[in-house]
Amino acid sequence: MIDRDLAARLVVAAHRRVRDHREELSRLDSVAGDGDHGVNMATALAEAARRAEQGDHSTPADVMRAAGSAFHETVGGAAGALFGSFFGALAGQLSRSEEPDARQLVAGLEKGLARVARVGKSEPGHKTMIDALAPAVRAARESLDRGDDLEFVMATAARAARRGARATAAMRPSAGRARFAPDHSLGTEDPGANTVALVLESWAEQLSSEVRV
Amino acid sequence: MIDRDLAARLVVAAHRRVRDHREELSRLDSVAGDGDHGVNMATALAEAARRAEQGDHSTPADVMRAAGSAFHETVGGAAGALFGSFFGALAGQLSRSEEPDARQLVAGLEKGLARVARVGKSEPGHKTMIDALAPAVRAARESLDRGDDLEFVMATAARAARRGARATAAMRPSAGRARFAPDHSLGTEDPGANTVALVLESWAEQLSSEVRV
Amino acid sequence: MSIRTRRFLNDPARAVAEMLEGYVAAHASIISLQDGMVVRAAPKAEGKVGVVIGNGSGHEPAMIGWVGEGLFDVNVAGPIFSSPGPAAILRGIEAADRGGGVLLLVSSHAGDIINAELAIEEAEDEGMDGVEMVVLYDDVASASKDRITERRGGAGLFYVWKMVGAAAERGDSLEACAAIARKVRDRTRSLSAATGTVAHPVSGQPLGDPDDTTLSVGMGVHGEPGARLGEDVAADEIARLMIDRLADDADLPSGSQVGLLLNNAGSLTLMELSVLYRGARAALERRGIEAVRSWMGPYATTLDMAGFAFAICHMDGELLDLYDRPATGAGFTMVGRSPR
Amino acid sequence: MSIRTRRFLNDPARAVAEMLEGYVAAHASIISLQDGMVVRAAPKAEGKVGVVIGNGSGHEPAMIGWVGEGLFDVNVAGPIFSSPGPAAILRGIEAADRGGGVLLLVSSHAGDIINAELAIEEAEDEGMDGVEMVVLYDDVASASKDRITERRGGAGLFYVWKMVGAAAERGDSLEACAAIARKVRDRTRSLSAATGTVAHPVSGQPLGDPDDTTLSVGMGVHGEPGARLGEDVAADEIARLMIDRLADDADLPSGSQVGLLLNNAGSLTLMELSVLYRGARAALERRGIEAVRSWMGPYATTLDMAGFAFAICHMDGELLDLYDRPATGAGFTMVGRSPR
Ligand SMILES: Nc1ncnc2c1ncn2[C@@H]1O[C@H](COP(=O)(O)OP(=O)(O)O)[C@@H](O)[C@H]1O
Ligand SMILES: Nc1ncnc2c1ncn2[C@@H]1O[C@H](COP(=O)(O)OP(=O)(O)O)[C@@H](O)[C@H]1O
Ligand SMILES: [Mg+2]
Ligand SMILES: [Mg+2]
Ligand SMILES: [Mg+2]
Ligand SMILES: [Mg+2]
Repeated sequence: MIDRDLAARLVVAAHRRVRDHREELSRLDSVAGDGDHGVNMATALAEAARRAEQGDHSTPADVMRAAGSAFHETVGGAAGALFGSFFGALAGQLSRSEEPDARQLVAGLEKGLARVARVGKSEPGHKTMIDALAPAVRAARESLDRGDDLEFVMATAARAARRGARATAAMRPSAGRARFAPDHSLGTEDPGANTVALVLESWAEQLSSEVRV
Repeated sequence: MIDRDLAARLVVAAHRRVRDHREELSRLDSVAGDGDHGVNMATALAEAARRAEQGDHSTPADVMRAAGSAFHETVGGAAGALFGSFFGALAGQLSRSEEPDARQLVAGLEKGLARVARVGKSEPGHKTMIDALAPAVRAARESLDRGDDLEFVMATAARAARRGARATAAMRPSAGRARFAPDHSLGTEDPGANTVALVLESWAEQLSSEVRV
Repeated sequence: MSIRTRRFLNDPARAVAEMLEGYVAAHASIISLQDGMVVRAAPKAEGKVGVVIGNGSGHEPAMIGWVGEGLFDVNVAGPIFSSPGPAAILRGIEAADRGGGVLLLVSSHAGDIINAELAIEEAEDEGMDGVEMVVLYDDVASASKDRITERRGGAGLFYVWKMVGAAAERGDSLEACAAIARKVRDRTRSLSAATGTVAHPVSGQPLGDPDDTTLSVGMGVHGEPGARLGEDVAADEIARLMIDRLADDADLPSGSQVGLLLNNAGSLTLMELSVLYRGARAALERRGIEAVRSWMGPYATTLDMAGFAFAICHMDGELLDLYDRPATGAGFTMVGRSPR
Repeated sequence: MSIRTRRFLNDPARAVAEMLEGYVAAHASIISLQDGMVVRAAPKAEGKVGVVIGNGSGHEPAMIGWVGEGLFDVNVAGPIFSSPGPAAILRGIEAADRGGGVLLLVSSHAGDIINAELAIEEAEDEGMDGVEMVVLYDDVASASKDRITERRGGAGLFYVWKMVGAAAERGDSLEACAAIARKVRDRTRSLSAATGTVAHPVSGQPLGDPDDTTLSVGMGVHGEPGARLGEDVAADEIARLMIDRLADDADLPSGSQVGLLLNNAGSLTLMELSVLYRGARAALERRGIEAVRSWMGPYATTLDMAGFAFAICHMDGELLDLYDRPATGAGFTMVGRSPR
């Protein structure tokens, strides 16, 4: 079960993780982009975590919706809009049940992926966050269908996201700023895909630590 | 005797010498000034040499007057004006005789020094070209009064100019741009004083080579 | 060569907010701050089309300097190099609404487009009508001509800003303003060049390789890398190469009249700009193209990038009229109208 | 940090000449070239005082951008960082002569003064009367107040240029124009700051130590070194420190009205300028001094120096009137008149 407080802890965990990798994310973005991805993501997630911790939300959907708004209100940029839309779509799905479980979460991830692809008009292989998010969502669905629990589903998703992010190094970009200098980013992973991996990894770890406690 | 052609050769020799030390003169000027002294002097002397070599002057005074104009017409800056005035005053003195000799030349150097001091409103010890020119002119006068010949007089003047230029390293500037940052130039010789030394050295060498031939 | 990381700021994270305060204070007769946005000190007359742009910061005077009579009504400045989010753009649209509809001009960059689209969706959800957006591009280096809509926005878009601003001020309808935006866009081309790079003021991250002093042509407005040219190319040659590429791409016949923009991306000296401008004029003349209007200076900067862009806008009577209409912006001035 | 040596030029030795050609071509409705000098496209009316300045190049838009109606009649641009010689200045004086006398404004630097004096001697030798020169200074860092006439000229002199230009255009006599020059000079103070240095385009020589990134206060306009401040001083603190020094030196009582100029020495971003401006306004307010007019941007640059200068001019009714009179220069614009 994902309650309001767990949702808040997930947002806080995502913020910590991304903040700790801020420099690395900006550096990845500087190779063929404009060097701000780490700053953008850390700024938005700091605000998302602040709102999550204030705790005046009554449902996990509210927490995720507030996180989405934090992205849309604080940073902008391509990834700001897309992550904001991702959290917004996730929240929409979670709001369909009082106490969402792994099933709702996976459905929410699917909604999030679909929203990102629609808003960003991008597909797998374009060297974007989609290349981490799509395999992660697919892996989560398969894990869920195999009957795995929330913790295991998320761990599976996180591993797939990380593999997906790594695989972007070999891609030539066809979306985002990087596409204008496709050769420059060969050999370098996509920053947005890395953020996806970091967020899902932080969620997997948070869930596993909760189980252990 | 200094005839028209010798005067021209002196101007050409001065140009070659200064041109070969252009970078060093600019570097000296960059420590507390604006880094252009070598460029200024080489540019003006290139034009002076061009005019001298054209050879449509009938007297040595004409050659030196043309050199002064070259300074005034091509570069400006503090040193451009002062060297221009120096050559102008020298020319004025030389024009008093048909075939000027060491006596006229030394009187011309004295006139030049006086003009530079008047125009620049500067005195010995201010860390300027005066600190090479004044001792050089004094040494030339003493040498002449001892009965030395033109070649010897000029060699004496050149040595005194060089000693004067070296001594500027220990001075704090109170004229020119450098005076606004007096400590910065401590330990560095004054660029204009160096140009004076280079010019007189080139003249001494030119005269000695002429005698040898 | 290397780059400057020591900047004259207080807390870099507050730099954009403090910049807006300072800039507006210095130009209070033209602009003021409203809810974090730069708006005209004297709003446009009721019933006219409001013109809005949201963009990342770090490109000043773009676009904070182009808010005013005959230009933008509202500029929403985002973080450095990042488009503002949909919430802020929506506020900008609301602030610019004088009852005649609102035109959102968007320079084609993934973030700018996505955020603008989301903002317009939200505006529709709130029941606002008459909000249009036009996506603009001009940079010939960013995609081939057969995929022209995939090109990104560059310094040439100042022609669009100026002419749409003039049309809206004159009282043209939303539809007419949008049509002018598209027309100017389609007649404008730009190309940039730079040497070295800049550092992001907040992340401190240099964009690209800070030790690379090769001249690149076709950089993005955020310092995204371009193609390399040799080390020691003369200004005249660079100018000719770039102008030829622009004129070829625009299929400009001999006898065409163009506006010529030479944009300073940051730290170029006016000496270099003037020498490059001279080279560009010669290159245009060689093709029989006449530069009837010129702009030279910092329009869209990339912090203190040592670079520049050329843009040409193929003029006609309608565009010249719009170009020449008066306008007032803190960073905009109509001097040197005709280069003749 | 290091400096940019790769410049977008052709032959550096021809850079000044080519710059003049390009700049004038881009602004042909305002200025033209005559005998290597920048002159007004439309000469001043007969009988009025001609205003001339000769200065080294590398400071653009100073002064090529300040030739035009209500500003200078003639600018004689010398080599980079070097005043033109007396012959060129004399030609400038002759070109500016409209029968009402000629005022030569001289920024106090050894070379500028010496060459101007020689030019005036030559003008006298040629039988010209009515040629006056006023030597101007404003830089508080260059000499103590009891030796104020030994100070050098800085960015504050733009107040003199503007107001004398307006007086001459209005038809004031040579004597009256010279009196205004002295009055504005005596009410103006400036102070500069920079980090790093620049390289001379022709000699390639960096001025001072290129690896020194310490902030210096009190640099000369040619990059002559100043006094060092700490490494990491916030913009607000730098602005306060500098404004206090200026206001103290000028003995400005609370309630004074000033013009505030924030000059970009080259490659500062408008973001930094705006943040510094904000700090300066706060510092003035703390002393009860009101900035009634503001200029912010590149006035006198030092190539691409990463630095700036503050200047304040103590206004009164007469000066405000002259300041507000219209003027047209390719690098001058009257926007944002009042910061209120
Ligand atoms: N159209 C798109 N679809 C999906 N993801 C995108 C798209 N454009 C950009 N991205 C993602 O955004 C990341 C860059 O984000 P960021 O640097 O924060 O924004 P910006 O590019 O506006 O500076 C890229 O690494 C990529 O993963
Ligand atoms: N008032 C002066 N009197 C004598 N010599 C001076 C004076 N001012 C400057 N100089 C000389 O000029 C030299 C600098 O010349 P230069 O660099 O060519 O001119 P600028 O200072 O105008 O750039 C100094 O080294 C000094 O010798
Ligand atoms: Mg980015
Ligand atoms: Mg010098
Ligand atoms: Mg960005
Ligand atoms: Mg000089």
